[in-house]
Amino acid sequence: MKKSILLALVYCLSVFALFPDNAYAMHIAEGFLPMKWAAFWWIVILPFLMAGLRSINKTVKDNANLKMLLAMAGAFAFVLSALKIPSVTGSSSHPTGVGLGAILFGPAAMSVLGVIVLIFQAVLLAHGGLTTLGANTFSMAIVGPFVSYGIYRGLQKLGVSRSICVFLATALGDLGTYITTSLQLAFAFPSTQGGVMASATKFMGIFAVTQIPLAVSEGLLTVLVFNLLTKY
Amino acid sequence: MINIDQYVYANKLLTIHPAEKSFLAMATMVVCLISTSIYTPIMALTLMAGLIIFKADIPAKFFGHLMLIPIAFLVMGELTLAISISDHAEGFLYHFVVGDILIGVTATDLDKAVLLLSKSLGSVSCLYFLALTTPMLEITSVLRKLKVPALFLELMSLIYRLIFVLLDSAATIRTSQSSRLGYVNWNSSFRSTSQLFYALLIKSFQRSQALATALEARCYQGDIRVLEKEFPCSVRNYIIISIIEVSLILLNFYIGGGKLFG
Amino acid sequence: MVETILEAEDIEYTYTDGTKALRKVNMVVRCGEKIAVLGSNGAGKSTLFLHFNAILQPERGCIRFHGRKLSYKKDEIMELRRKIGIVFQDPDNQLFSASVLQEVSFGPMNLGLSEAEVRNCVEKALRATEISDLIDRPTHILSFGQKKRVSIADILAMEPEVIIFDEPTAWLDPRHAREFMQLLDELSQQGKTIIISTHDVDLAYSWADRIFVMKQGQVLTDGKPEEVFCQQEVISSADLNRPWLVETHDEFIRLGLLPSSTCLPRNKEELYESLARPCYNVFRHF
Amino acid sequence: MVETILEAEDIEYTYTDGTKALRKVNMVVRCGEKIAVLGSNGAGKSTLFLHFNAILQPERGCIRFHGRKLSYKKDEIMELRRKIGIVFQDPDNQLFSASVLQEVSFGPMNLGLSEAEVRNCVEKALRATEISDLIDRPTHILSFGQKKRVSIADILAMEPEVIIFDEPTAWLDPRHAREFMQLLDELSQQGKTIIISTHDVDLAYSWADRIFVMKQGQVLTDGKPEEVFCQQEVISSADLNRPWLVETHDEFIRLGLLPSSTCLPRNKEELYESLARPCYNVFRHF
Repeated sequence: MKKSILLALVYCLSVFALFPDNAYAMHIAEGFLPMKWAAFWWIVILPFLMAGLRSINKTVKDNANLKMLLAMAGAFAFVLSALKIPSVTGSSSHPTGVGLGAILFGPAAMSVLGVIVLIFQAVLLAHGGLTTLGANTFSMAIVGPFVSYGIYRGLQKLGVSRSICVFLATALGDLGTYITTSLQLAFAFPSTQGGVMASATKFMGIFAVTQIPLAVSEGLLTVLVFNLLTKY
Repeated sequence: MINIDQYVYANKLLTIHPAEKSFLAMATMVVCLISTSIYTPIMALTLMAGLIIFKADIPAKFFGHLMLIPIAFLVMGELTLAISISDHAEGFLYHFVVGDILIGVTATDLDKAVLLLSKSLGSVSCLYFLALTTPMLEITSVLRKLKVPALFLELMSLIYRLIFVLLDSAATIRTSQSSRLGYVNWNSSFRSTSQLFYALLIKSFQRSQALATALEARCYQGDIRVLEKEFPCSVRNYIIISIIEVSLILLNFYIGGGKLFG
Repeated sequence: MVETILEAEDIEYTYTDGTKALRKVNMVVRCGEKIAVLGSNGAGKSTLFLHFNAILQPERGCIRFHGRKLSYKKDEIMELRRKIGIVFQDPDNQLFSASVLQEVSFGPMNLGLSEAEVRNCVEKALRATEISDLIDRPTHILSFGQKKRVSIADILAMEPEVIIFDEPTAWLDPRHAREFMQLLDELSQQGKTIIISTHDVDLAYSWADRIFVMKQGQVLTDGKPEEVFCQQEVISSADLNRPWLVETHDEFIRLGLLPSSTCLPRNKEELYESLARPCYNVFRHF
Repeated sequence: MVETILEAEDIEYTYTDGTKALRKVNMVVRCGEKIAVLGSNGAGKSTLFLHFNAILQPERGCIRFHGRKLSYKKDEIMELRRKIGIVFQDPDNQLFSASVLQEVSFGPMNLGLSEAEVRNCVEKALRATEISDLIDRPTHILSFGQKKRVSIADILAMEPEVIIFDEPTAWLDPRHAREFMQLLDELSQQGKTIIISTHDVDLAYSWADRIFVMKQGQVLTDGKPEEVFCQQEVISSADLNRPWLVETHDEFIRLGLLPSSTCLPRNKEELYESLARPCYNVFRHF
């Protein structure tokens, strides 16, 4: 047992040493998904995109203000993800901006803005990819925002204090994204022994090291930003 | 932050039609994905590296640096795929024992992992070819030809412009914070970062209002319609690209598997 | 008498936060004039300009264009915005597009011209601002001075009759400011009516045909530069200085170096010339 | 001889995009001096300032503070940033906090002072900049002039020895610019060393003890204002104008209104006084 704890420890340390940009590690790299799964996730996100575009189209018709505001929100999300945040583990990582965006702009708009941001991350920052865009969009721009938004609204109705609402919405949104990514990988690469579930456990275990601290940091940070926003 | 954008406007393939470059990148990417042999993706990687370094004149060092970026994800993903846990040693190529379970690799898993690694690196090089030779704006013009909805493309080009405005703001705010000792320890970093986000958000909002006013002042009527740059179209290039793709596919068929461990 | 092109009549405007930005502002702009609107930050200059372009609608009072009172119907607004262009203060708040070609073509495209005509307009505007070589550049890698020029080309491409510049020389260094003023003179010679807002009194004094002084949403005075800057109390109550030419000139009169009847000089050459006139230059004969 | 407080020795710096921003820049700043760095946009002024604050590290050459060469160790950087404050050009980009109190307390908080001490620093800084009444206001609704003052209070609150102002009067209207210059003089009287960058030659000429002229990352010349502005070719090659005081003075000598031996005047009062001296003022006796 001691040996396995030691092993886990060595693994954790090596992950921190090797991957300073650990939030980006959640973007499935270009070419990593087999053709059929890449295509599958593209097809899954299309209806969300269509619905998102339709809802945006309705609101921005003849209103330059709203269109600019949406574009600014997209740019903001990108810039946020390009900045480093201090992580609770002492190192630093990149926020996803999913929670903040979803609470401020709603999950429908985030799905469209999310795809655009992910395209830019692939083309400008070399994170993620085009064939894996469908899968990444599903986890980061659909599941993440819907989880965040749902939790935020749900907890608010229950009368939970705003700080806790924001913290849980952001942190669980991040965790939702990370679990989805692990499942996507597990579906594409089921273990020879144990199948999808075994594979999913492996992926979740391995990503947990970077993603749980990030979720906590981003949650705390978003609470601070929200406090400033509501105070002034 | 690594900025690919900094290189794209100086690359020597800037004058080639964006549709031709996109076709080459995407077709090669698909060939990599469907390939069953490691040689096809390796050929694709070599081809793309050659085009990027020698034709587009991107510094080899920068390209090398870019190729390292997905390594973080790939190593984690590959390890997870290659390593399996079992309670009996059967089928393992290498293994070691922790408590009463076995951790190790099987030959088939290892082969799968190596193939996946080559496919992924091959496709990544195609992505970089596109990103390093074709400015974002021209990629949108290709998407327009592919009938992507206009609203989506409008948002894309607005966001692209605004990203740089906001990055500028973020950089100046950060400098101002550091000059007042903003990032000296964990506590101050955390406080500084939250204030940076807040300030960016407020500024984004104000800027979006100002830009909207400027748009209206120039007869904005609901759509953003603009002229696009025109490129000479070359049939020859399409033929060359098609030949490349067909030979990559043939390579896959004739050389075949390339299993190293199985 | 030259035709009046643009007119603000008793306009009042209050922002949603309750700030009274304009109080009974009257302004008459004649065809081909060079007008400077002076006033400190927050005097209401920008708010007034947004009225001229129908971005804001006055609460009371009205705007007339070519003598016709604005009714704020859609067609009329489009016509007005085409004929009256505003170059905003900060180019980063005006340039929305990723490339110069796209940016400058936005206005003409909205006018419903054919692609060839739009391209023609864009090329002409870029030539006039001397940035034809930037046509394929992305906006974000331009220098501040270049962005400023693109923001002017934006407006020129729509071939407006009146061009309004909000604080055009702020942040420009002396050389770029000088080049910019040359561009303004060229535009004026082509018959455009030009309105600028500034707090650079020296610039306004030498350049403008007519000056309006604004303070807290009101026009304190207007008239020819010489007339306006004689009113020392008005100038200082608007938190402005007197141009150094005017001040030096007055000082010369006080010291007896110039007779008190001398006209105010419009530029430094005129000032030195008036001193050099034989009858006053006693030292020349020493 | 007054002690040297800050020194740049042969520093060179290239930005990641390949722009050579500084080429062998030398600059010596002595305790209590008022220094103006002149140059057009892109001359390297701001890049130099970021070196003085250890935000940037020179590729070659070194920075000395109180005679000690910087080693860029963490403690030393903290000490340096505390002692040398930079007020950035655009307050919109310097202010990032939600309220004035939070904004001004940012620096002192990072110094690890107790809450009472921080509050004390903040109140002193707000009093010095005359904005004590704004303490609880949110920053984004302030006027431009107020924001500028807050950005100065930001730095004063850390009680630095040297304060660097990047383009301090850009966008300020004449009254605010005047008030700002008064504030500078007060700070200087309290013993602070002050460095400003500007392209306003008139301001630099009347205010500074010493002037550096920069162009394309190099220092072209430095010296007392009178000395620097005599070098007409250097001034114009740096895309600057000559101050109107110098120009008028030279013109007077050319016209024979002043003997060529007259010292250059430092302000307009001196200029007028020199003209009013009895032996030259012939008209008084008419």
